[in-house]
Amino acid sequence: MDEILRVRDLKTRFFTEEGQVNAVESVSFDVRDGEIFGIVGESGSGKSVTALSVIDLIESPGRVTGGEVWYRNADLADEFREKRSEAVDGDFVDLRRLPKGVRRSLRGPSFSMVFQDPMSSLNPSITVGEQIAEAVEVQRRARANPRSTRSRTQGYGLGKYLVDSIVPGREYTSTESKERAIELLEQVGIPDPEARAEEYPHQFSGGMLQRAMIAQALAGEPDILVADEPTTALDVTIQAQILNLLRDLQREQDMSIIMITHDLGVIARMCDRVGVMYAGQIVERGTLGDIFENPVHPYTEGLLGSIPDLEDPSPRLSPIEGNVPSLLDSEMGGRCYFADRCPNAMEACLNSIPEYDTDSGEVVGDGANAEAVHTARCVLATREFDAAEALGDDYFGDRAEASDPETPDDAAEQEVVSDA
Amino acid sequence: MTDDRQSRVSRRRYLQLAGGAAATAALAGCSNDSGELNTETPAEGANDSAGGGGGGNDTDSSDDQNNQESGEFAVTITQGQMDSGLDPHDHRETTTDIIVMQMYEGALDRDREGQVIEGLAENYEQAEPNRVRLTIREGVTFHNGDELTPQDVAFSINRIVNPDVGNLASPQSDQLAGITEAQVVDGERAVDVISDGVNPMAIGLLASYGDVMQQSWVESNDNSYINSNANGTGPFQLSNYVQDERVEYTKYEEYWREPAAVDALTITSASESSTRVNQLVSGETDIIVNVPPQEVSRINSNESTRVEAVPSTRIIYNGMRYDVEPFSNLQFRRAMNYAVDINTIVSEVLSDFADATGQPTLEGFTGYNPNIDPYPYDVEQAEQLVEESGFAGATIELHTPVGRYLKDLEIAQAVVGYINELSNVEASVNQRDFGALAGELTTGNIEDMPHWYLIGWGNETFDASQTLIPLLTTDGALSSWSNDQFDQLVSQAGQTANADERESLFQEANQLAHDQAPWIFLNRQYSVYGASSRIEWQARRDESIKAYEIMQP
Amino acid sequence: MSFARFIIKRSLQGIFVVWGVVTVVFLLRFSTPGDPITFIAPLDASPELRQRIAEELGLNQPLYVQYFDYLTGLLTGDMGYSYISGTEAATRIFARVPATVELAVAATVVAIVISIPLGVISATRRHEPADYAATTFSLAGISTPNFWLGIMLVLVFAVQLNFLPTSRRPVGIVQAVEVLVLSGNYAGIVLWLQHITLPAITLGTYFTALVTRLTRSGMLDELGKSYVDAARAKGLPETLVRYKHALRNTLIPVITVLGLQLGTLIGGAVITEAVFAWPGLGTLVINSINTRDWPLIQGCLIVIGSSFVFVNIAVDALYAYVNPQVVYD
Amino acid sequence: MVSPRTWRNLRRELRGSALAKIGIVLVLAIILVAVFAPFLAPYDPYQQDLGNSQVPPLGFSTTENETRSEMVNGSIEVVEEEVTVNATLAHPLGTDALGRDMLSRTIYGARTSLLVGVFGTMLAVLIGVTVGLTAGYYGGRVDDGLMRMSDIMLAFPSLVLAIALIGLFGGVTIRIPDPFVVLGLAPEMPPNIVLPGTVVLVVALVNWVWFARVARGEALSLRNEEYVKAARALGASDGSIVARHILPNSITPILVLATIQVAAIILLESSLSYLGFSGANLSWGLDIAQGRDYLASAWWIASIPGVAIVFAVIGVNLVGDWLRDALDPGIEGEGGV
Repeated sequence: MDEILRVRDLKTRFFTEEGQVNAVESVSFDVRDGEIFGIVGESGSGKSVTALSVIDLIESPGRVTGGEVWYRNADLADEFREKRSEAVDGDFVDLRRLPKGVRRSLRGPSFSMVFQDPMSSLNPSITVGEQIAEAVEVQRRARANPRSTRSRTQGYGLGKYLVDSIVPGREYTSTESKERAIELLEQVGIPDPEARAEEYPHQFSGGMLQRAMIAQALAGEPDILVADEPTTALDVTIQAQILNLLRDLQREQDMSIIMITHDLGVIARMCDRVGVMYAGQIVERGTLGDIFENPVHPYTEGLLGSIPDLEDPSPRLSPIEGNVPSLLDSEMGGRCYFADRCPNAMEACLNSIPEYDTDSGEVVGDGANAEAVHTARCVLATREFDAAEALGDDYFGDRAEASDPETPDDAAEQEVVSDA
Repeated sequence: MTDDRQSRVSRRRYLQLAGGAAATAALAGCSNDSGELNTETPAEGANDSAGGGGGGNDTDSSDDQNNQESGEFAVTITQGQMDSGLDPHDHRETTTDIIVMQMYEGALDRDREGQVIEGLAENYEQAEPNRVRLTIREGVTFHNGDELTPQDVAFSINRIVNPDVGNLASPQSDQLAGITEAQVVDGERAVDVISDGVNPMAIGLLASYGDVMQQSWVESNDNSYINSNANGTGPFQLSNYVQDERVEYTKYEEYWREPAAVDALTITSASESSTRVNQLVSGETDIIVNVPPQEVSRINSNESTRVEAVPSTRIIYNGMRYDVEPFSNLQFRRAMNYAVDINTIVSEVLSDFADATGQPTLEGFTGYNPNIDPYPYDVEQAEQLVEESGFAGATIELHTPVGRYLKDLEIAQAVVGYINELSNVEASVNQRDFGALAGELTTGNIEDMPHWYLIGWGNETFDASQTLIPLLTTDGALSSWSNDQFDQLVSQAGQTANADERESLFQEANQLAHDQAPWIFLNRQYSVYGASSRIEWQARRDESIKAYEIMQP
Repeated sequence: MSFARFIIKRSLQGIFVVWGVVTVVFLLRFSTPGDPITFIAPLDASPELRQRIAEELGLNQPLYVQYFDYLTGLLTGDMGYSYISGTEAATRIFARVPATVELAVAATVVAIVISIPLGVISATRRHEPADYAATTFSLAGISTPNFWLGIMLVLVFAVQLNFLPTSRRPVGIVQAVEVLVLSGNYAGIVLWLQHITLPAITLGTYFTALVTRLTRSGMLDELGKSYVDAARAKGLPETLVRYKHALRNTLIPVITVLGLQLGTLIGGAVITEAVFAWPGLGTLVINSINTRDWPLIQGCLIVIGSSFVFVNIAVDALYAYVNPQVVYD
Repeated sequence: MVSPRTWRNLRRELRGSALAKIGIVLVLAIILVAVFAPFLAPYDPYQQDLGNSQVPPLGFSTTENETRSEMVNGSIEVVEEEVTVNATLAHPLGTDALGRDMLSRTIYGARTSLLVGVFGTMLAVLIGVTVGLTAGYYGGRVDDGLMRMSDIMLAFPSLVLAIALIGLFGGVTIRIPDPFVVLGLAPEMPPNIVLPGTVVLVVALVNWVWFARVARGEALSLRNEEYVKAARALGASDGSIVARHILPNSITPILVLATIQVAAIILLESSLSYLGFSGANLSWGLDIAQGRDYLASAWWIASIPGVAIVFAVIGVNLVGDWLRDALDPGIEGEGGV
């Protein structure tokens, strides 16, 4: 299978009043055709920001500050081969080097997204059908124009909107789009789609709404669907239905899905390959088997330890102690960010840790060993734990206390910030 | 030409357009009482203002030329307020009076200096001490074309003095005090006006009040109609009445004297003095009333406008209640007069557009005492008198209306400022709503009055009695003083038919009032007008504006 | 509950409130110290004259008789006769309504046209100079007394620059348009514009500032919600994301606040009219209070109170229209 | 009553917001100016000097034509002379039409605004919270009645209602001896602080509704809380439940609203003074009204007090924003002027 997306060294920063927050710190991963790639991590680990960065939805005060997002699209590559040779590599284009308008025009037909909370991800004051029809309309208009002019026609002006709102019979969405929207609703399993299309989001149940959300995301027949915690806000019974729906659709349409979740159960059920995120970094990635059977990073192990085992419920859940760090640039040292919570922290962990191929123990860098399947940002990928080098239990505790006299109150604040 | 000029030119044109349209309609004999703006624009006017408004390249002079060509002499007067209805017998304020007096006249009238002259009566005489005979002019017509009869004159006077006549309790009844009725003299074109007892004032009163209305017109219309329409004998007839906004008149061609020089007259209002000045300076209006001193230089420095000032019949004073401490004390009252530097107030606050007074009666009035000077400014004397009075350390509060009289609040603040300079009295100002203050002053019960208040009094009869009786006698409607000797002097004067004797009694009363200091004597207000050089006109002492007197230079 | 029933119910409540307003105003009149006669009669009027005037105006009737007379009169549109001028109060009052409506509408239009784009720009360019300028303007705007603003505008534009007239309303928009249509003469419109500009800015500034603030904070809230990300993710152009999606939800609470602020608008109109000698209800109400012309005071307060009540019902209806989540209760 | 958490929020919000800091500085400055007016004002604000009227502020010396009238042969002529009026350090903000020092008047004006703002708000809180808690706590018919009453109150624009009430009842002023003068610390200054009593009463009467609504909302939501039910089950009286459980929990939104209302009331007071309805002798609004007549010749008389109002209200509004952001009581809108 070929990659459809290669993300390299992606960096996203938020510039808040408290200081710079490194929400995504040098993240690299690939997504292949027709696979489901999972990103898993605690809340605040930067998974959602990673997804949003890929499809260029980061808003001020945040900004993608570095890295490359290579997307395989032959048409696009041809178009820019002359104009921006540096942004083209074979069939791949680096989205980060394309004009903003082009990137925007890719949303829908190339990338699409399903959000965590369907209730808040649909506009409460516009009918569900209309919202889906909008998504259809965007694609219809895009297809009607050659790509070179697409970015311009995307600028659907305020004046036009006002005219459309005032003049009867003129709307942004056409009848065809509305009909297509109803088809989509049917496709995602919503009964009586014609009637439901006229309803507002608050008239839908959570599960139905998430289906509608998926219908909307599918409107553009995207190559890559980003599903950001698509089931978190739903009842357990509904969760399975939605996941099944996603999988069925993925197979039908042969698209790739980036599945973002904090729930290893979802990962286990859905994904082909997995990246584990912690503090803005992918600390370990590999196939489902690599991660579940053979975790290297103590954080991955910790995560796995925190899922209840259905077959053996007796062992106590062992959640990882401590909190996700603030990600404030000023407080991030050049060390393994997990060291302060890591049971196996050693002196070596106080240095900045690169990504290692777990098989060879070699550093995976730009180009070098890029095809490595199972990697981890952990010294344990290269060596065994050595109790002699272990850091004392209170090593970080003291430091944290000393550097921040206002604890514990301020911890709460930092959490808020890191959620940005 | 600057931008603002152009805009004003077009504005002026527009008003002419509107006025012209109304005038056309009125001349054509159809009433135009519904619309404020006649939309059937005369062709000439439309061309005219399309040029002025659109191109903005017209100038003032061409505007004037157009005026000349069309031959119409249109004048606008802007006062502080509009009328309270057009019934000439149902109001008392000068603002309404000015609006009404263009259309209605009395049997007698006054010239600019206040002298009594003939009006609708071609002759008048004091036939007996209690009877005045008016001989009614012939050939006078009302605006509806009917002839004036002596019955109309008698009816009008009776409508004022007798609430059972003409369906009205006229607020002017007190103005014709003493007059009980008017009778048509059988077989003669004359009316006898009867008073209860000796009434040396009757002629003077009739010269100021008693507009003549047509009996049949009054009797066939209701009050609401009479208040919004007019049918007089005056030099102007009503062409358009927009309540609270403007009154428009046209010249009455059948007037018994020469028709007026002014062809079309508009009276409108602006309560802010600065607004009136702006309107005058920009040529939107021709006469404005009550120009405050600080605006005088703007008018004077403008080429096409001038200031017209004249001493008015209005006196501003501070009443002090004789029945409450510390004002019950003569020394204290006199001290207050010594404490206030009225000359500086007149020169600095009023820029000399006022005269200092020392007695209740104004210079030029019957009964004025030329030997009385205003109290001198003497702080030491004042402090000493306060000490002698035994009221050292008194705290007093001056109640004053705001915006009712020229610089009323500033005068009150200045008075209080001076009194505060005394080491042994503390004074402050209480700004009052005029209505509320007037209410307290007029309940007829001295207990309701504030202890110390600023008020103004206009007396258009040019006679001491109409000041001294209501303001200073024990039973006076607004009196806060009581002095037997004074009451006696005034009532004696009222009984006297001999003019010299009457005058000297009033002079004596004025001297007494000066010495007893029931008031802090302040200033005589000037009437200060702004006038455009388009018109020839002189201000009158009695605060009225007669458009009939306006000429084209 | 259906929309129609909702409107009927609110209207009935509104009528009840208007009745309350009428009663409160009536009671106010009779609890006020100072006999109205003293304001009607001349300063030196005799007691007999006062008595006659009282009889003429029906002021010697018992209170409840006057109250029911007034209520029944009101149902037929009769508000009595002005004490001062003897003319019909209703005629006087309704003659003033166009001027006030004109001013209020002009101010509202100014406010909406400026504030909503300003609020959106401010929110979408957060921490940029445009945002700081808009924030400063709106802070100053809600903190400036409008009479003072009016005076300063007069000082600058009329007194110093001699650019616009200081006051008055020589022509109403209806007449100006009438003349334009019938004679093609647009001098009237120009004149109207010249005279309404400063009053409309004076009255509109507070609302411009307020709505800018509300729009900005509302937009910031809305733009942070995930449906905005979702709209972007499906490729919707940014203008549609902002104006169709985010602004729509921002305006829902803004409409409610504006309805509640209608009283402020009318109060502002009163003082603006006073500053610019604008012949509307505000100047009428102030003059009537100064002269204790009770039929006019009552009439004005009732007209103002009723318009407040019914405009709020209209706002509720509009709210229900734009907000599908509203439950009619 | 104010929990440590609240303090923390306040501190954090303040740290992050320059505007909040500006607001606090402005408000503190105005409070200090108002309190220590007798020491800060160079002159007695009432002290006139007719010979020194309309002196411009520093940097604005003017030459103008001064006119006066003279009687010549029985008729009045207007005489004009050119006069240069120099700004002087003695009156840094100039003088008004009666030669009173603008700086002193502006300083003393802060007292009137602040007194009316604070006392008016306190009275409005008292009335509004009493009505609102009663309505919300008892609910049912009491609630309906009180809320209809507040609907009726709301139907009167507050300025119109205030004008009506003051115009009709007249302006009563209360004199409070100035403690500094009584103690002999500032003997030259006016001995009394004049509080426009009617205005305080009236602004409270027209503004209590907003507090009633907020207090009612709080009481409605709190009365069904478990601990309130528990207290009731234990036989606590209604009064003590309201006082001990409901009132303390309503404090935050009321405090925020009160701050915003102080700004609204300062504006309302200045409007009333401008229209001449307040009865105060010394108020920014009044000085603006008096200065309006002199716009053409002495612009500063109307301008300077207006700037003072704007700064005061901006200050209070910023503090209000700060409190709202920090305490987030979920009040919508601005309360209304």
